[in-house]
Amino acid sequence: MAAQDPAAPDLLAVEGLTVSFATDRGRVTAIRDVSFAVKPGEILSIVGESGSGKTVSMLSVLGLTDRRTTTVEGAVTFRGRDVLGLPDRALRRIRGKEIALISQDPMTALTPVHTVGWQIVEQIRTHESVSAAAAKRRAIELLDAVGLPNPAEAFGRYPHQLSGGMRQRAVIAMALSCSPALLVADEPTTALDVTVQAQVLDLIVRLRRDFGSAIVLITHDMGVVSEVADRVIVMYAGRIVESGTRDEIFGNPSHPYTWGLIASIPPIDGARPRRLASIPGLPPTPANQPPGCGFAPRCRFRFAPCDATVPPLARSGHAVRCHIEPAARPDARRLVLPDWETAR
Amino acid sequence: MTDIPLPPATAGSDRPDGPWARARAKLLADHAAIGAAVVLVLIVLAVLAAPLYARHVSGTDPFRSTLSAKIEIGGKKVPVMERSTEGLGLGVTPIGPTWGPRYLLGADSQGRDVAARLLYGGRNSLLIAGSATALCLFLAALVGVTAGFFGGAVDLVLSRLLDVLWAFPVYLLAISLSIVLINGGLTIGPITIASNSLMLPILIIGVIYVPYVARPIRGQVLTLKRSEFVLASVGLGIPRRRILVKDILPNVSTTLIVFVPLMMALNIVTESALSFLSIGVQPPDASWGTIIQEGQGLLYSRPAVSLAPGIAIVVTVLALNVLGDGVRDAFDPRSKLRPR
Amino acid sequence: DRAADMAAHRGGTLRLVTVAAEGTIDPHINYTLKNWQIYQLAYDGLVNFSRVAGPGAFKLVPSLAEEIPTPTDGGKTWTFKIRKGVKFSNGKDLTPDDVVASLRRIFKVSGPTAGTFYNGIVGADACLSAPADCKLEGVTADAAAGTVTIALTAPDSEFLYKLAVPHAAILPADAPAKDVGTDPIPGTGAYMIQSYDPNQRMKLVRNPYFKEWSEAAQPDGFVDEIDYDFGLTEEAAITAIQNGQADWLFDPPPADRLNELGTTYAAQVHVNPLMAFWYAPMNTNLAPFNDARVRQAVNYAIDRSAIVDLFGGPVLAQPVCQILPPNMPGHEPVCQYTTDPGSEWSGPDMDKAKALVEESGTAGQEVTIVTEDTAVSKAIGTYLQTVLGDLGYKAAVKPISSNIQFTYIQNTNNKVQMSISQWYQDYPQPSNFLNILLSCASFTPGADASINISGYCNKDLDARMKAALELAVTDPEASYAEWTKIDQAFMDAAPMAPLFTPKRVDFVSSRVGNYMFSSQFYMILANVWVK
Amino acid sequence: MIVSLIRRLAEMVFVMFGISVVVFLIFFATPGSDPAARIAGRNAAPETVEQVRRDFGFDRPLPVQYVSMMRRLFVTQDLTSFVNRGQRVIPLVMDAAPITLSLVAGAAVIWVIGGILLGVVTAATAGTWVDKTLMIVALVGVSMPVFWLGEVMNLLSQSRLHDTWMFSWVPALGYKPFSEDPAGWFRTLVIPWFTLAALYVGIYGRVLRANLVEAYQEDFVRTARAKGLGPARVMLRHALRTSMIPFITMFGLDFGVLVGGSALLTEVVFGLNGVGRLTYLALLSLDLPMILATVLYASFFVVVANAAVDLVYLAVDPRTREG
Amino acid sequence: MTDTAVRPLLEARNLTKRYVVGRSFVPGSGRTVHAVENVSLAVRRGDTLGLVGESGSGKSTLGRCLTRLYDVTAGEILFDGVDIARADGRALAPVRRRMQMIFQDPSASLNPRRTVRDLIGEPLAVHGLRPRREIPARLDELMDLVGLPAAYLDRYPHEFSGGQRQRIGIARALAVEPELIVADEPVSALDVSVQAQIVNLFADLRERLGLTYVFIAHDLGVVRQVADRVAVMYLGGIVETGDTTAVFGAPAHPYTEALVSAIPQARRAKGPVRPRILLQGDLPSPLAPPPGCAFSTRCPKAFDRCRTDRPALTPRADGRAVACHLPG
Ligand SMILES: Nc1ncnc2c1ncn2[C@@H]1O[C@H](COP(=O)(O)OP(=O)(O)OP(=O)(O)O)[C@@H](O)[C@H]1O
Ligand SMILES: Nc1ncnc2c1ncn2[C@@H]1O[C@H](COP(=O)(O)OP(=O)(O)OP(=O)(O)O)[C@@H](O)[C@H]1O
Ligand SMILES: [Mg+2]
Ligand SMILES: [Mg+2]
Ligand code: NI
Repeated sequence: MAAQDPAAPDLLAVEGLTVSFATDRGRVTAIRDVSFAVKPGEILSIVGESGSGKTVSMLSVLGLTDRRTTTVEGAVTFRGRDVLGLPDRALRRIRGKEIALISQDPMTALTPVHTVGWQIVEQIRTHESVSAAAAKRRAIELLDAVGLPNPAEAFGRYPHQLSGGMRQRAVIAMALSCSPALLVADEPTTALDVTVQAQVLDLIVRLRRDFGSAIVLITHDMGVVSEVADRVIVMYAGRIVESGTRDEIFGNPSHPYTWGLIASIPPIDGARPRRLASIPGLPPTPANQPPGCGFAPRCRFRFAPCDATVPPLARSGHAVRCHIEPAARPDARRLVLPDWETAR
Repeated sequence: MTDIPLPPATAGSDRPDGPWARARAKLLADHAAIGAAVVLVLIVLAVLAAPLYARHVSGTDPFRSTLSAKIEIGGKKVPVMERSTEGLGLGVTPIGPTWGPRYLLGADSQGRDVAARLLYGGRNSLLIAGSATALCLFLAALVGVTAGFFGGAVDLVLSRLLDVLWAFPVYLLAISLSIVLINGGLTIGPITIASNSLMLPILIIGVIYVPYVARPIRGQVLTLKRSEFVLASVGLGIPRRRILVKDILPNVSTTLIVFVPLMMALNIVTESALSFLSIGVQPPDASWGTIIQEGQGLLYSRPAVSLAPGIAIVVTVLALNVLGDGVRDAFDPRSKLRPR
Repeated sequence: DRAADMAAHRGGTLRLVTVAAEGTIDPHINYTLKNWQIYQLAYDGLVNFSRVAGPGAFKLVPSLAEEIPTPTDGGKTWTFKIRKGVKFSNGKDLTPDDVVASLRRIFKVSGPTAGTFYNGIVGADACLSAPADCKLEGVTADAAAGTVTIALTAPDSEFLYKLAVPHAAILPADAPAKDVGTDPIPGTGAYMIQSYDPNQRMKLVRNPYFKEWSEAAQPDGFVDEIDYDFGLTEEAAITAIQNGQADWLFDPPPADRLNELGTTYAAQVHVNPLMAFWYAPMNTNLAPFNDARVRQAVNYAIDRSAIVDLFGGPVLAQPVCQILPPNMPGHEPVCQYTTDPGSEWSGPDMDKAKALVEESGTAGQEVTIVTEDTAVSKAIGTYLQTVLGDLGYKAAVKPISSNIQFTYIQNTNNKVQMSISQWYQDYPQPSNFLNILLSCASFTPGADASINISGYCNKDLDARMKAALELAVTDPEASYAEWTKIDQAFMDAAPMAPLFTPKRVDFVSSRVGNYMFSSQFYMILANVWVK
Repeated sequence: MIVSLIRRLAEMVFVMFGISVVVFLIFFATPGSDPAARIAGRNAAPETVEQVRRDFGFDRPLPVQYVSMMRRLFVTQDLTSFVNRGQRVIPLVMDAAPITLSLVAGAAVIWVIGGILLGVVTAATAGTWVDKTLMIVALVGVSMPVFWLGEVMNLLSQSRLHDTWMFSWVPALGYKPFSEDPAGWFRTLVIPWFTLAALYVGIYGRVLRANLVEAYQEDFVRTARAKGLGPARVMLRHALRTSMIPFITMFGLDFGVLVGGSALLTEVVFGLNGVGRLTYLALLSLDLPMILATVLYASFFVVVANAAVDLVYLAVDPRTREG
Repeated sequence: MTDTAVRPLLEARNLTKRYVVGRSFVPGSGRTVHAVENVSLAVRRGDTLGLVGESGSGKSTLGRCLTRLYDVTAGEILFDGVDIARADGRALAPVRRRMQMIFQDPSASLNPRRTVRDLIGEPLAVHGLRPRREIPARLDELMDLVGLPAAYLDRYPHEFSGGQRQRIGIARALAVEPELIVADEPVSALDVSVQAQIVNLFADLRERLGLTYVFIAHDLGVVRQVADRVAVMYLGGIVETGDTTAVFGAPAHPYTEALVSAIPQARRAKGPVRPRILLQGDLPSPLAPPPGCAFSTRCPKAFDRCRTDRPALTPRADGRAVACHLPG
């Protein structure tokens, strides 16, 4: 993994982001007070359960939420500029050019009625005034770079003519077409088979190396995170519950939810546990948040303060949103992940 | 395993209710649909009050020719049908709108009170459209479900039949059927339907749209048949008939409900079109379409006669369409049902 | 005078319009007034109706025959001397053989009147049953003498009239022995039909070989061309005539335009009486109309002036309560079904009607009135329904398509109790109304062609009609008197309710001049000019 | 390709066969329609009626009559009308077709453009008052019986407002062939076009709006926006292009049905002698040969339209191109 | 398949299932999807067979054929020694009760218009498994078995979360007291934290009720957790079967090898880091399967013979069977 300069200015800084939606059942707050920063060239991974607000947080950074129903509060600064305050036009110059998005489902992310090449050329020519032929040449290069066999032919293909993995690679090629400083990959491998997932992850890591883009990788698979991330943010019910470097998170996971996540993954080798450790219960819906710590209802370490207040989160370093005394955490962890230390 | 604490299953109310109640709640929150429903109720009440209006307000029998009657307006006796006295003295013109209780909208070419006929006509229009809708949906469900569920040869025959009817332009089919039936009436076994019975337009309109509803229903049943919950029932060894009744029909029923207002709207227009071509409701019965048709001969001199029922149709159909949108959104927001 | 007019007004194109064409162009088959009016321009019989306005229009004049012969053999043999020098529009000369072939052709093409008008010719029976090899022995030509002799099985006072209608038009001998459909057959008239497309237009141009031989029989026309356009609605046609885009409309103008025409365009409107009537046949074999009292009650109860209003007012129709129309020989104005019986209808007599119904004890029965689905027919039916309702019956109206209604109401299988119908004369003889509409021979149960719609067969009156027909051969005037009485006698039994005699409204464009109206064939097209 | 072509053809033949049988049976089930009596003419002698019956083959068994009629319609092409004796039906239909085609094609242009505009504008402004107002207007269009709208238009343009600047250009009702008088053709058809299109603009606008709104929930639109494309381009090149597919299906079917004669109400009201009116008149007069010809013509168009839709699909939806 | 002493509860012999797509009433149209080709497998009573493979490799089709939800094109299915491959509705009825299917998408497999009570109670009533008045008690028992409060019986499926719905599906399958359960990706639609709950539930039920499972999943970890034996499918055929730990520990077929190596490291407790094998390309279309070995188009070790001959599933000494031309 490429090392980053910790002193470098943040590429993207998100401060106190809170997003709520107007729905038929009233206002629903999907994410609350989310703050994080992305340094140039780093891979930041956001993990969390379905509905925990991973996608919404990144969409609001890009201004892609529906203005009519969504309220976005907080501050988003990209290269020192306040993104949320930007007029549409200026925002569009950032989208695709400086921040690119790869979305979850390669089956639906491409417009079905245009060829893959057309869609890549469209993006290039939206942001740069180059000739159609030059754009095409560049597109083919990109397709080649993401490892599509026979890129010239793939250029003229329609999305449905490509397999899932090829499509996802085409989406990645498109995202890279303007050499963005930041690549947001929203669960780029969830819809893919394991063997294909491996190919795509490999590609993403390679791209960071070749293009130097920072990457925000959204996923719910702890395995993927451990493989590629520099830093990790764990989200639960619209809030960040833990954040830190990969080593901090995997070496010293400190939030009961993170433990649960790690514990519930069936191991692929070694001894087979008789039962998997699991987190009982279900995550709350945005409309139904408990007043205190969001994880409290499922937490086996829950005690009075958990129901009363939302635990605070440190602004930097290995931050944990939990009322359990830091000193007591390893003991608690041992209850959930008995063989953690030995495993490491 | 009972130790797992369970959060409430869904947001909001503690004891949430079934799909029907959910749809109802959604519908009740739809202001446009509620407004449309109110308009429809008012229209229905108005047409139900037709005899009251005829007897007590206009004081005429809207089914009786009153060619030589005279009425008093502003103290003067005026003939309902006025013979031309100018020039060559050609033509006889019925009285125009008086905006009073008698002949509010004027008279038609038989000297009958148009306002009263409008109300009576509305009864027939709504009755025919309503019954035809019921009939159509019943037949379509029967055909669609049978074809979709039993498949095989049954499906082949029924689908081909639907194909044929589908390629037969609706109005032409309706007209052919009307002409046959109006000339001869209809005898099915012991039942004889007279040629001027309202049953005929109901039957005709009910039948012609069957392919348009049966096809989507068949498609839906085919999808349902392949759906996992039906497969699950099959796997559980549930008898076919029970699967049909318990798993398939309830799901088809919402589609049918969604079709109701839309088909109503369509049927009102179709009925009026047939009546306009004088092969729908037969005189002396009236429907909005027949009044338009009768008014056509007076369009230049007394346009109110055919404008009024036209406006009634537009308002009713508009309300039905708005309500239909609401019902569709409430039951099945993603469906793109479009009967035509 | 005509020659001066010719010099001043000859030329131009006359643009006629009508809602729809009326089928085949074959003059031996087509049985519609619309086409008969056109055939006057293109075809001739041995005799023609004379082309003049007023009562003279019913007078027969020799046309392709040099003169009207007197029959010999007690009225059974007619010998016509064929006019020389007449040419068909294809340039061929007219010969006696053409005449013989034409009369045979009536049978070969199964002309609609072959069995009713021309069945009196010797050999007609064989021709009717085997048209393909029709010999029609009764018709013989003598080329040398230039004559044609027609032998009848019995004297026929109306034979000349039958020869004057287009069904007996003289066509070239080589005219196809089948319905020609849309291919016009050459004729001898002043004009020839150049093309015919029933969905678009019929076009007539001058017959290049025409030389006027008798102004009364076949006058030379003023206009050079006649375009007859099909497909415009009446509304549209009226507007077009008002705007000068068309010259004349065959169909009656729509009711709601009448007032406008009668006031703003009075100068272009011509109203003329017709020899026709609208009536309501009542099925004398079905309850309740199998009781004469009920039929009389209906006749009493009908407010004929209300019905006249439905037709457009008193200017356009005249109430009648007898079968023979005004101007018909034998017509004596009389009305017995009115408040004060006399020569005219004055008002309905509801009391008498109700009394008759009560007497009959039929009140409460169901009656269905079958009308055409045209505005007027339906309106009359609706009105009659009210009348029958007032008389105590449960009445219903059943309008059916105009094209079917006429055959539908004739067939006894359809059990039609009452209907609305009209009858227009083929030729001006009382028998054309009374004998055709009410003779026993016209009643064929179970057939779609049974013109005696009432199904009324009175042996007595049948015999009297036969006698009157025979009398007409020798003493027409006496026979007319007898027809008057027969008319009365029928009305006593009231197998129908005569309603009114319609008048015809012709609305012509402002450029049309020399309008003339013949009661037989309506506006005389040859006399009209447009310049 | 060949297989699907054969399939189409087989389907077409089947459907047309089915329809002709239905029509045939309906006709012979109708009382009061003894064609012989009507062909023979009023007051014809029984012998004459018999003769006509024999000539026209009405005394033969129905299947024989059916076959001979079909042969005359398709093989010898000399089938003639029962009502207008001697009149060949095929040229008649061929003469009427251009009129219907003019009417429907013109209306189609209006309703396609109008429908797209309506759909795009309302989808772009979804939820605002602009959207709501336009949707109500569209619904009014959908709710108006076309014949009534036509009559009101006639009343205004031919009578009430005919002498004002608004409608003084409107010619009398009826059709003017394009080849003879292009300006007249246009002027006579403008009002019928709009009348016929009113319904479809509403329907198409609403369907398109629904599809566009749905497309806006799709991932690919989000991707397009994330690429930095402007709203117009996202709408037109991505959302609209994809949403046009159901639009085209509907268009094909509607166009086929209308050209096949379903525009008869408009034709009747505006006095256009198109196929629809021809069929209607044939039905009214129970003119079986005419009915067969027009109805088969109509079903032909419906089936052809279906096939055409499939072809257009190939053009607009690359997903259908294989297989 | 070394164990011949015990008769398998379920055995498939040369099972083949093809779909014909795009057929119309014109003969000869339509194309054949070779969804399952010539598959043989056996499940002993009390065992769990895991079925893994790429998307579209025919796992669901095979599962549905085994439970006779689909008709099979060819081959035999022996359930407790009786061939049910050709059995019709009537003959199947008793067998149906003894084996059950659980579906991937818990929402799609529950009729949204029926309450839980109705859904679970129906098979009880239809099969007359309990007298009418004992049904409510049995329903409570079933709910308890899958860890749901009995109070939820009168709710509709949409009022439950995914995990809860899957429990309802399981309770319904258990209602008929089956011996065999075919579970088609029962946890893939669930959240990570819920997935483990359901996996545990399967294990518990197996212990308590002595069930036999065919467990379909694409997550190898899950399969390893629940299955005793595993069958790896590729393009409609089985490429390798054997003991789960053995197969995952030392894959014999190149495809299995690639599959196992593709799993991210965090999923491994410890041990040597295996080099990742990155495959090229994707699963070929089942409309036109390649000649020879189905995997030959992507196999890093393929040689000429692989592209012409189809290797048969051959038993090996260690109790495994592998379909590969490479010497094992
Ligand atoms: N447009 C919207 N209107 C209302 N609620 C929304 C909307 N978009 C998202 N939400 C809600 O916001 C919450 C967070 O959604 P989000 O898509 O960010 O979750 P996620 O973490 O990306 O989940 P997944 O892993 O399933 O993609 C969810 O509860 C979702 O229901
Ligand atoms: N009803 C069907 N008709 C036609 N083809 C089908 C049908 N069902 C499945 N197939 C095809 O059969 C093949 C096997 O499908 P199947 O669903 O069994 O795969 P799977 O292994 O379960 O995949 P997944 O992991 O995506 O569920 C696929 O190519 C699929 O497209
Ligand atoms: Mg997401
Ligand atoms: Mg599957
Ligand atoms: Ni004059």
